[in-house]
Amino acid sequence: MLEVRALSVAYGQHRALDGASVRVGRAEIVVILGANGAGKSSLLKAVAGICEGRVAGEVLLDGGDIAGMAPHRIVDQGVALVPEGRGVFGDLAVEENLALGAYGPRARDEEAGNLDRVMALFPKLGERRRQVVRTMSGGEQQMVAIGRAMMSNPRILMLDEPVAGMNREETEDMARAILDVRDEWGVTVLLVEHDMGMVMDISDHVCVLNFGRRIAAGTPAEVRADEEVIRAYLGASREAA
Amino acid sequence: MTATEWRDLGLALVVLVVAAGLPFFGTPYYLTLGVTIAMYAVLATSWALFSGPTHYISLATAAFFGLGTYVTAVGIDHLPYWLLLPIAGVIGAVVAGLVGLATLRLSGVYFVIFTLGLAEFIRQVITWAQNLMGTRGLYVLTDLGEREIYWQLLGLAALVFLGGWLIGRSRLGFALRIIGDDEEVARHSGIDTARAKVMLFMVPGAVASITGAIIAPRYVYIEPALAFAPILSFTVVIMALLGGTGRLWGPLVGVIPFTFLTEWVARWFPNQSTLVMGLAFLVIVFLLPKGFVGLIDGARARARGAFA
Amino acid sequence: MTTAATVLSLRGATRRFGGLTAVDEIDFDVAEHEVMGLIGPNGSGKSTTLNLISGALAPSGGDIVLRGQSIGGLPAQAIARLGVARTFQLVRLLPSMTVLENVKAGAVFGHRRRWGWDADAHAMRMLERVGMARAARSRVGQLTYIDTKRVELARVLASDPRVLLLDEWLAGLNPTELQEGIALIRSLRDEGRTIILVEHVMDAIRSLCDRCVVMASGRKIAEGTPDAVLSDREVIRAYLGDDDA
Amino acid sequence: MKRRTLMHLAAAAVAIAAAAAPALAQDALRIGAVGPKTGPLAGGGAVTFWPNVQLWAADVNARGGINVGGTMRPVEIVEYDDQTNPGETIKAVQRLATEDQVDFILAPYSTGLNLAAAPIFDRFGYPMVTHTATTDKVAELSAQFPNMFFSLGGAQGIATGVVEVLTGLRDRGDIGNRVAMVNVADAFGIELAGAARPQLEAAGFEIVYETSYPLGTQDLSPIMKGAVAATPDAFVAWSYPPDTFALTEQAVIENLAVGAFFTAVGTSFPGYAGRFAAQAEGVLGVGGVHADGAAFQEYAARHEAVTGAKPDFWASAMTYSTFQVLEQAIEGAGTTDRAAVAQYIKDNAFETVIGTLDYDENNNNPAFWTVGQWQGGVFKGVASTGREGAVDVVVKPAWQ
Amino acid sequence: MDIVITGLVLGGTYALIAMGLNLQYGVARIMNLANGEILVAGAFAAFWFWTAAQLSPLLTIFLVAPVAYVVNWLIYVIILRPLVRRAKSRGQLEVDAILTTFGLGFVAVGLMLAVMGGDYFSYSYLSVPVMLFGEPYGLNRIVAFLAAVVICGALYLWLNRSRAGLAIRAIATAPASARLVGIDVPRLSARAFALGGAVTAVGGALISTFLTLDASTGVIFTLKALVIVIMGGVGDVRGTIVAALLLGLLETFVAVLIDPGLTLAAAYLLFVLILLFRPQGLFGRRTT
Repeated sequence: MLEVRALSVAYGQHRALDGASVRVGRAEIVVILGANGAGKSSLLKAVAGICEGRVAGEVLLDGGDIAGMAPHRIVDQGVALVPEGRGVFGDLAVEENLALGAYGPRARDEEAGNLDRVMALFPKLGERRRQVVRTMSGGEQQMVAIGRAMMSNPRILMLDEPVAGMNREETEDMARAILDVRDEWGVTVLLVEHDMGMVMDISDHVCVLNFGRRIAAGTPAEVRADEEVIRAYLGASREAA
Repeated sequence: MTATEWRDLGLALVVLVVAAGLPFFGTPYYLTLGVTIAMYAVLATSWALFSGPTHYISLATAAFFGLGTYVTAVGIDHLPYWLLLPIAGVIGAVVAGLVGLATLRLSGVYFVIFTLGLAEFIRQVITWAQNLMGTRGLYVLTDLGEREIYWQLLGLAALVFLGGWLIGRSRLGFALRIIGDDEEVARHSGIDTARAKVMLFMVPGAVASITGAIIAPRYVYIEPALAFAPILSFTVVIMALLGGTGRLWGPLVGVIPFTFLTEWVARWFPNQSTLVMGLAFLVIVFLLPKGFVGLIDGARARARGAFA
Repeated sequence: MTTAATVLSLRGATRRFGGLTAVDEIDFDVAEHEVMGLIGPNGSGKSTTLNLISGALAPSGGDIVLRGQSIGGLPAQAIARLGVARTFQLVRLLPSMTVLENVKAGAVFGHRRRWGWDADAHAMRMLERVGMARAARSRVGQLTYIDTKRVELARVLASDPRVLLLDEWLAGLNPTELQEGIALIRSLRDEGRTIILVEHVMDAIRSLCDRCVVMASGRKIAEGTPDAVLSDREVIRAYLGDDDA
Repeated sequence: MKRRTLMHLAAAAVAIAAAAAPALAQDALRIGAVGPKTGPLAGGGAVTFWPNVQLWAADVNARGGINVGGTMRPVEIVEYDDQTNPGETIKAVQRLATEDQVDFILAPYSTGLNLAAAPIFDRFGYPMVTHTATTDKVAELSAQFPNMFFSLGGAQGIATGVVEVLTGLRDRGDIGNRVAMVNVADAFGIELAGAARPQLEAAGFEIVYETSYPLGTQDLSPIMKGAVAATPDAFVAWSYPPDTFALTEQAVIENLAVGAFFTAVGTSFPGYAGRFAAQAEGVLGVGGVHADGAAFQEYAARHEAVTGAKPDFWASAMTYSTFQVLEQAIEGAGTTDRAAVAQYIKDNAFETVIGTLDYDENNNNPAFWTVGQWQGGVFKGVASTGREGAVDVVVKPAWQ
Repeated sequence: MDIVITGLVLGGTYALIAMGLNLQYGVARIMNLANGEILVAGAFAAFWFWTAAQLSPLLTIFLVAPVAYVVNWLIYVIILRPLVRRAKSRGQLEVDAILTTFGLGFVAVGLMLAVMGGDYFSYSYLSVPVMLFGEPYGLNRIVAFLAAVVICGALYLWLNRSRAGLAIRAIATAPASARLVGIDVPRLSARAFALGGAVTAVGGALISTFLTLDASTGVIFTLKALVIVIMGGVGDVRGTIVAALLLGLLETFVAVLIDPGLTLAAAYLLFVLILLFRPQGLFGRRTT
């Protein structure tokens, strides 16, 4: 349903992304892997229309090109991004953050229903509706961010390192929530992640970027066995574990 | 010193000598414009010495300028005039140092408004103190005419340029360029950014104060509303930004055309001067976002490109 | 090298941001002439640890000692003058200056302070050292990505640091550049510099580091030679997830 | 109001057209005028200064011009805005002198701006007949700038006038001797409060409340409450127009019960009566004119006809009078030689809309109005230092 | 007691002066130095309608508000939006906004001078005493205070209860994130700027009932508004209200109990002290 074709992003002299292509099917969880600076975040930002650099290439959502649209229109096409650093409204309360998620016309009709489902997804948010988000822990803020994104009634949810800085339990909770998003809402998930454990647990499909290019793609097991991937992660001299 | 530096220094000396001769070959009207230009050149250049590298926009010029006029106004009956200028400088520097210590950690617009508030605060306190002591508007009756004031300002301008040039060659100047580019890098390179900024903030403080002290005899009558007029602070900022703060001579190329522009507007649109001035302003901001320096540098780059 | 004196030690260094503990009671020592790798998955607190050492952030608890002197909580410029110099995760050059001036910044204000001709000559030497002498007069905007990294490294070297902190210095390089980069750092290692490097490129870690500290979720989970820690079950799990999942 | 708006637009259009038009006939007498059109004093300048420049030029040209040694020369005004900034005043006067090479320059507006311009007037020998400068340093200033003339009177004279008026009311048994005095903390207010204080005390008044307030204070009700609490018999405020209006309004609201209510600059503005209407009755203010005199009434009528606005009852007529002094001196001297004209001003007396103006050995006009009072919708002079036409002061009736 | 009431009433006036600027700076990120001129223009409109048609300022504001809204919207879209687009950083935008709005202020003063001359404009409206707790107060000030309460209250409720208000607050706290939830940031910024201008102009119309103004007085109000907005914390309505009331109370306390000559000095001292100890303002948040 989402197809990124030959997407390039350049910041001045530096090419962060060099003709990368990614395909994401309906109700799939696709993970983009890659070392720091591999251009993963630039890819998500370019899809969401908020990339500061020069963007070239196509972004097709169910066949329609959304590249170059204003960010609020892309949201209304059903693309939700939870950026690195979460991008929550720290000074506003949980319920206000969630209400803002349903700001666009796409989401308004189903606001009440979506709210119930978000509360079911993250019961913790229900207990803390009035808390100011800034005062919450990182894991809780991530719940707000994802909850807010789900309020926009998206077709595809993009997450940039959703479990960065979380401990094991929080990571497991988050992985479960992401699976729920796919299974119960039927929403496609495209995420950038470093935590291999989580990636292996939840993804249907993995795409590995290195130096701005795609170096591997496949199921988690395939990718994990890929020599090039192993080299990128643990170095060349490591014998297969 | 390199050959270019000797050349620049020589050029500057020639300009200075020519400028100093203005009273002999120009009409009094041009002398008056010369005083205006010299005054704003001094203020804008010293302003840019601090604000150029640090990107802090200070609207405190009027505060220091006003302090300086009061040093002259109060001291003229008690002390020799020539002693008042250094006193004004010291007072300006000390006040600037204190203000700097307290406020340079404020960022962006907070610093802007703070300096504006500071000028108003000083003005209010002086007004109140005057009222308490029953002193009225102060008269500064001297024999100093436009010519003497012009030469003094020119001398001060020379000092500011020399100082700016020396600072530019000094460790402090180098530190400030680094701070201007990236404060984080500056700190991690071992620069005490706070101290450097406070030291540099004292320069425009002292210079504006001395300028006020020099100008006081020209105004003859000193009262807070005129001495601390906030418009001065804004004019200085605008002239400096119009010229460009990246170079030592940047503000100067803003001051000269701006002075002639205001003069032209004042002359031909006496009833619409504010309106025309405002429109000119918008045009400048839109068409010259990097000031004249940017324009000149751009032209140079293009010229180089044409040759290459 | 095990007999060499300890240059830097962290004792219970902790940093909290609001509810999140990014660095949780980290202890380790760095010996003179040692190259130590600080590794771990993203978000594990490596960069924050580096920021604590360089003074970009003040620790919320614990202490950091440089040659017997506590530097925890000192401002960055004081730490820099004591001889700890760093590169930044996203390269930070001084855009208005030439390459030479960028490097001079390190020479003038760093651990050993030079000025005038001495500083220029020293900066030039550092540029030669990283292979950038030809570009001394260029503006930094004209440089390629790897060259900006070299210039930043030269600036850091110009301050004659006792401890060099490299924050993902190899990240974002293409394969050829990567080889050049690794060679450059190896040459520094061969000079006997004390280096802490935060890195994701495991090839580099293996070939450069004497020792590694592995972090996950703000804690130290392993310490030892690169081969040893990279075979450690917990480390593998942290990087690649549970094998037996 | 509508008419004025149109007038200003028309004036603007004319000014733009004039800038493009070729210079006027060679025989016109070029007269420079510098004053604030913008900045803090623009309001005062718009009431007192600029309309009189316009009126005077219209009057002179209606007569065919100024008779200079037998030729009638019309006047052409070259006007500049000084933005209430002494630096700009200096530049503008300099420009008039050397670029426009005007024959004469009208004195600028307000004390500070006059003094800033004085050295340049002096250097070029222009006679400087000030209209809105008040100073107690007349002797020193006229020694330094021999062609500078002072018309409006000094702080001492004005303070004396106020004290005399209060003393008169007290001696008639209309008020007691409790006085509340406030001043704007600006040169004008400070100077006058300083001058009035000892005189009030010498006259046996008790100052029961005294305070100052900064220029630009947006709420004067605490001051008026303080004054009310002190139960004075007379209230004296050395104020500027915006605070004159505000103090009067507060006095009405707080129902300040005094037999004498004095506010300074702005009281004599026609807008004061326009705003306060019947409540202005009996209010004392600085200045005044011989309001019932034919000269003033005729002047006021022309002022309204030509400029569309009424003159104020103090400095307007004074401003116009100084222009008349200049005009008559040029005619009297029969030349545009500035030294001769200045000497003529020193040596002669002039008949003007405020009566005879005769400068003393210090170039000072000793006879000026000090206090006026709103009586029946007209602001009439009640005290002066030797002007004719003063009316009796009346006790302030209760606010209505 | 009368000190408190007088102080609160003055504070209400200050809230009227500063509230619009808070919206403009907090949401649209434009530090509008022409704020005072908009205020004076509103005051002038009230004066003109009163003298020409005896139309009460309380009715005039319903004419002033939409006109000011449209004018400010046009100013934003035509003049300021290109600057917002062009600015590479927040600092760059701030410098450009300062210069541009300063120029706009000049243009506004010039236009007002051309239209209405430099004369003072003052008129008497509701200048009658009302008794509160046995003390008289000017009815016009009380009315302006009540209007300030209504306007601030309405604004507060609108920002906190309505969907559009929520979006405005979202832009004020995190403009980058606002895009991600489908908020059309450029469009809403323009609206916030326009709304701010409308509030300022209405404030001007209300304060003209008791203050004497002329075409050049705008800068005084700009200064005061800047001080209040910065003191209260950018982008927070509560901060502006609290700062305005605080300032009103302080000035009145100083005037009554210490010396009226020190009111403005005390106001600036308070401002300076607040910035020293809470650089982000009373309700502001430190930005990282």
